[in-house]
Amino acid sequence: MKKWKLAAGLCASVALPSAALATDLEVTHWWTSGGEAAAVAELAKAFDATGNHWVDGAIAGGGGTARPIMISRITGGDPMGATQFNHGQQAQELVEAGLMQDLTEVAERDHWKDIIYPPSLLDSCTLDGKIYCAPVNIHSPEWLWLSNKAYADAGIPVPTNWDEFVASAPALEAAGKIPLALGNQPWQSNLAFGAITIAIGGLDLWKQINVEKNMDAAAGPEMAKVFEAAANARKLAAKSTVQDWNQATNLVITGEAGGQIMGDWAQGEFAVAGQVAGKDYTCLPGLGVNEYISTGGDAFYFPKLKDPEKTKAQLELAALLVSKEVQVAFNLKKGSLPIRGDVDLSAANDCMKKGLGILAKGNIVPSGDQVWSADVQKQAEDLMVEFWKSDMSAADAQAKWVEILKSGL
Amino acid sequence: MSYSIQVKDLKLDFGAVSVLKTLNIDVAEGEFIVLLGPSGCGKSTLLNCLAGLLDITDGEIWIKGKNVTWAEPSERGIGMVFQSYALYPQMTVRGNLSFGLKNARMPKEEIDKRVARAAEILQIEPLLDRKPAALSGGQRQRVAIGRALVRDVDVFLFDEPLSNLDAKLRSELRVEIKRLHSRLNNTMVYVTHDQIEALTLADRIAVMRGGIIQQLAAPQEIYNRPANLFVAGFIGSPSMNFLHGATVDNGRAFQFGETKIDLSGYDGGAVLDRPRAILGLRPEHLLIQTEAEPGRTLPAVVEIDEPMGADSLVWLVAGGTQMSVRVPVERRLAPGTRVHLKVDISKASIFDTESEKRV
Amino acid sequence: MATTKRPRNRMFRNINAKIAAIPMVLTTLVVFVGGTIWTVVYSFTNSKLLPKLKFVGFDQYERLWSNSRWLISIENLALFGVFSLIFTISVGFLLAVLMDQKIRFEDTFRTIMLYPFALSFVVTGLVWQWILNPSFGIQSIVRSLGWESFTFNPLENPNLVMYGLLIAGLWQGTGFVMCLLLAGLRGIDEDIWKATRVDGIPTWKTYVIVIIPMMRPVFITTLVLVAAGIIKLYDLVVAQTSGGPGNASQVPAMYVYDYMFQAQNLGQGFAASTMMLLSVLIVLIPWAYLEFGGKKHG
Amino acid sequence: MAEAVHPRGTKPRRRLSGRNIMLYGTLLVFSLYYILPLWVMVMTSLKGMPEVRLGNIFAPPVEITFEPWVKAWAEACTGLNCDGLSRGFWNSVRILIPSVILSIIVASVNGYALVNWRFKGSDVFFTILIFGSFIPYQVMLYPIVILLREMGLYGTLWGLVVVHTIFGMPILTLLFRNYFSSIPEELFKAARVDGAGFWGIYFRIMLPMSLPIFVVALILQVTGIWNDFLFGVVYTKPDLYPMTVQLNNIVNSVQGVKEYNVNMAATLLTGLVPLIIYFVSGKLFVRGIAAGAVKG
Repeated sequence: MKKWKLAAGLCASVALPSAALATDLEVTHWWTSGGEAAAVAELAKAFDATGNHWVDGAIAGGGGTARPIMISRITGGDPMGATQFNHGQQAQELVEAGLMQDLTEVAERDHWKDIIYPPSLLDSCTLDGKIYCAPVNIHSPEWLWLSNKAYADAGIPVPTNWDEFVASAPALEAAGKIPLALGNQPWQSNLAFGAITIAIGGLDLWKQINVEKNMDAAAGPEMAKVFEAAANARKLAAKSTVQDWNQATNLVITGEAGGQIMGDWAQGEFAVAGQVAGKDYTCLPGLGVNEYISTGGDAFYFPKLKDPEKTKAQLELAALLVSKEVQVAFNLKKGSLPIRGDVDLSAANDCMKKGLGILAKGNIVPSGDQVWSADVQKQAEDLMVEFWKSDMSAADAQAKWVEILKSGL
Repeated sequence: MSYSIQVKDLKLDFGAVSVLKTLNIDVAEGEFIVLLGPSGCGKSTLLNCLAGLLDITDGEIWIKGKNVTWAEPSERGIGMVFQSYALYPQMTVRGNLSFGLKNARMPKEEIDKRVARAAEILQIEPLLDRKPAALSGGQRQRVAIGRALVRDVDVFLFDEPLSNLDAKLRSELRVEIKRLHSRLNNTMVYVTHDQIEALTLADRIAVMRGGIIQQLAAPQEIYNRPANLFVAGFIGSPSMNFLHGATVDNGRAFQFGETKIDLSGYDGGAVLDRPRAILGLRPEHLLIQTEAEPGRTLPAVVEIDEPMGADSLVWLVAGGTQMSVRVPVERRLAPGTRVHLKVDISKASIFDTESEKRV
Repeated sequence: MATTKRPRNRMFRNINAKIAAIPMVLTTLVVFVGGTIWTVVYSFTNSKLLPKLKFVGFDQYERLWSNSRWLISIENLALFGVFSLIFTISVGFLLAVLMDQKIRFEDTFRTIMLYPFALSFVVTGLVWQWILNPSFGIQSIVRSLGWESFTFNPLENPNLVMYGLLIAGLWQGTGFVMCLLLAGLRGIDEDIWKATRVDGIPTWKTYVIVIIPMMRPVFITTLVLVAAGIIKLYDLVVAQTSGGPGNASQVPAMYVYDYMFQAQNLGQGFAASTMMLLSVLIVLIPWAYLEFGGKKHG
Repeated sequence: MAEAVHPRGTKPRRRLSGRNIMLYGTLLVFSLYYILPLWVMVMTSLKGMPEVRLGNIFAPPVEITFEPWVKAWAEACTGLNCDGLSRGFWNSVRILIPSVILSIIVASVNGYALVNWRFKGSDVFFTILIFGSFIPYQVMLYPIVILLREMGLYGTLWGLVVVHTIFGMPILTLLFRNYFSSIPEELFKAARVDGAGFWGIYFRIMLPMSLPIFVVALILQVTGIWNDFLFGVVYTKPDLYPMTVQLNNIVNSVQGVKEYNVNMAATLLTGLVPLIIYFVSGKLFVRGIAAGAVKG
């Protein structure tokens, strides 16, 4: 057995990380698509410039794959230096369990309360008056992305709202196009449904259901209309069989599909493909009907670490993420909106400017991540994916949907 | 008297099943004991207990005056030979012979000396550097015996060592083992189901059934005065003839159907009158004759005769019971011949039907 | 040397054997038994992201069994399991019999059949996703050959998707089963074949009546291996269909994983795991009873 | 055992009998089914993206390019790291070697103890172990996190080695137990009479007789551990991530169009180690299986 021990010792010594001069901070996230990776590079560049070192821990496959790994690492007692979560209820229990670094000190020093806009972003990071995460961007899912090429091929004008889009579908189909691109991943169906809810149902209905948790409204006739619209939309997406969201976006980029309901991160893909907003593609926030956007987004959480050097680096990174320069550089690449209203985004493209405009007007609603638990969201996703890919009736879907919302009350 | 092996109240249970039931055996030094019985009787199990390969449930085992009940097999001063030879296939014959000695950290010269001596005794010197796969069955078993031999122990345990060999080799090795015993004069415990081996080799035979020793005695004693019906039926080929009847006339006669057989001269205890009794007669203790002798013969009809080379077996029916009689090979009897069987009552056994014990 | 020494002696008898068994004992007790009990206990709580002992009775189970995705998952697994068992074992056996006919190039054939087993389910799922993709896989090839109406898109048809998974699963696993069964066939005494030939029993009948019953131990090992793989079915589905289209190819392991980690509802995930373990036990206990309880070893 | 590997069926009489046509025909059809995906993978990995998009996936490349292989090995990105699979390869090796060695040692000792040194309740433990092989890994993910945390092994190479050993144990122990029980018990008894102890018998008698089953265990473990993604990613950290994590990242992080040729090359590269082991030791595998699985 002695030999094995020796071999084991050798292996273990090889596995020891080499000591570095700068403080290494491992950052885990699930940003791996083209635009996303470019945006992360900006964060890393800025962090490395402070003399520390960004150790990239990208995990592909989206939040569903990455989150269990992150949570396991944190609860397993081997946390990373910083990690992405969607802000909202996702990390709440980790904070409650005392596993997360308190950022209040940095936040007060840098006056996060005054600069972060809309304030709801910071609220999501706050628990018992203390701040535990640094928001980095705002993502709004309620966008309709249209391919100008597809409409040119079909010989009809690019629609300006959801109703026109629905009306244009037969012409697109006649031209051999898929009217609506939709990936198979469950969250995409849910996202599309959310966007249709705001567009068709309107802000009041949305707030009644999601904020005030009015279950009568959820079961009511207005919501039934939303379900009918979604049922209609699923016919338009019937021929779309791709898996990932960016493959669906790619269908729009190449003009094979008319449009896609997707978050604003989709424009990162358009940008990587060298397309120009307004010329090659058109974006309609709130599906062009109700110009409201929800303000979910990503935030970074910092698990408690034993090494004080690392803690110092964590706080530096937190401050850096909220800083003006990083916000500009990151969000331009990512295609998302910055978390502060005081930055200059003159370099932003058409679509981003539309988003900024809506944000400035205050036409915002909290995101699903902020109002419902992950459990409710997952159940809703399961329902939506079933609804979008089967012939479940709108009424059935609505009834089930109400049941799911009730489980989260 | 000093005993080589003493088994005191040995019990062995496998879960709820009692495999060996309170056994007691004392083996004298230099004695050759054969454990004999049908398969499943516990004979091999008992041997494994003696070797320390099975942990017993209760009782004690003493070897050479030491309590070895919980000693390791190698500490008991025993050597063991197995049915399937159990030679280590990856080692040469020499390796096989010296493996145990090496484990005992014996000096090399001593090992070599012992291996050489064992090889000489068993005449396997030319095979020493071969692997077991290159040996014949007989050679393998010699090596297996050699492995016990080199240990220079006083007690040899044999677990059906000859059953994997063909008939010719079996009788050769049987003689060899006997020669070995007379040369080394150590204690041997030998398990077999073959009664010829038992009868030829043993100083004493322990006949076992159902985890119980039925009879422990010298071969002749077992053959002539079997303790019970089982031993009587198990020993001897062909089996003893059993006549079911009754003892009458204050135990002076055996009533079998219409025939009455006089029991005077019976070698045993008081016969008494028993409404149900069995008269056991070995095939060689019957004589076929043409005339009847009242009280000495019983009538029978020849069914078939089987010449077997040295002698001949005649199968007959007497009073509805099939019987066999050993006769000289020249004596041929046509089927259907009516004859009379003369009984040698001094060599017969009478069993009580209820207790199955010999009277 | 009195009998009083016995108990202590017994404790330390074969001490090395007992030390050597420690990893196994610990694994079974701590990981498999302990982990299972832990899972069952927490399935009665409303644990969300972190396990918490706040009991809610059978709530999680009620919800589980009224969840359509869970019901679909169970149905899918049953379908996949039954077909997978039937086909891996029957195809595996057929191939093993063919391989056992003193064929030429046996090594080549065996390598071809066995190599997929070296590849992970992730890889298997990806490759078959691609081959079955109607826009450039088999369907498009057949269409380009002139058969325009040819349709073969199992992964996009909710009614066929499980069979699409089955094709990939069989591709990966039958080679291994073939090897197991081939080994079993070759472990059968040549005399049996001679005996049946003398008796004039046709070959196919010999296989059915004599050989297969004699191969019971191999079939049991195979069954254990294949069934264990089926219950765990996860990677293949994730890689090949992600449970789609819709929920048409969901399986229980995915439900467990999704609810434990994505939905952050550990209680629900544990309840689903418990049901999976329970179904395993229901299948295995009678078998274990027959295998270990019925007859004595040694 | 060695003699158990020869074919048993009737000898083919004529080369082109109906029976042979059926026999080889069936085998060829099945071979096609098995070989097709490998063909597709290799061909695609040798094509450029334009050709992939246009062409027939079954057609050989018009113009062979090794670009996808280079890219998969050294250039493909996940997040910020654009060093392809090369990064994970050595990690995989580092995980593989101790995991395979430890899991095989533990399982073989288990099997040996279960056959030759049965103790009270050993059958119970074995039965539980077999149940264990049916437990989906996802179910055990969380308890194992807690376990490793308490052992202080979380996030370390040795933590992962322990996990692989635990989950390899049921099947391997089953195989070793079956194999060792096919070795005559008398051999073990003889060795005990010869004074060899637990380890003496294991190393001197059992091990030298067990090459075939060790080959089977080796193949199964190399394949399983090399292909593992879930444990590697959950129980270690990025500087220890195995190759499969990179594979997942390359395959799942789509940057615009899916680069199928790179994906296929990456897939083949990742599968190379187990594939080579299969090609090299396939014959021993069947022999070992014959010895380890046949006896119940």
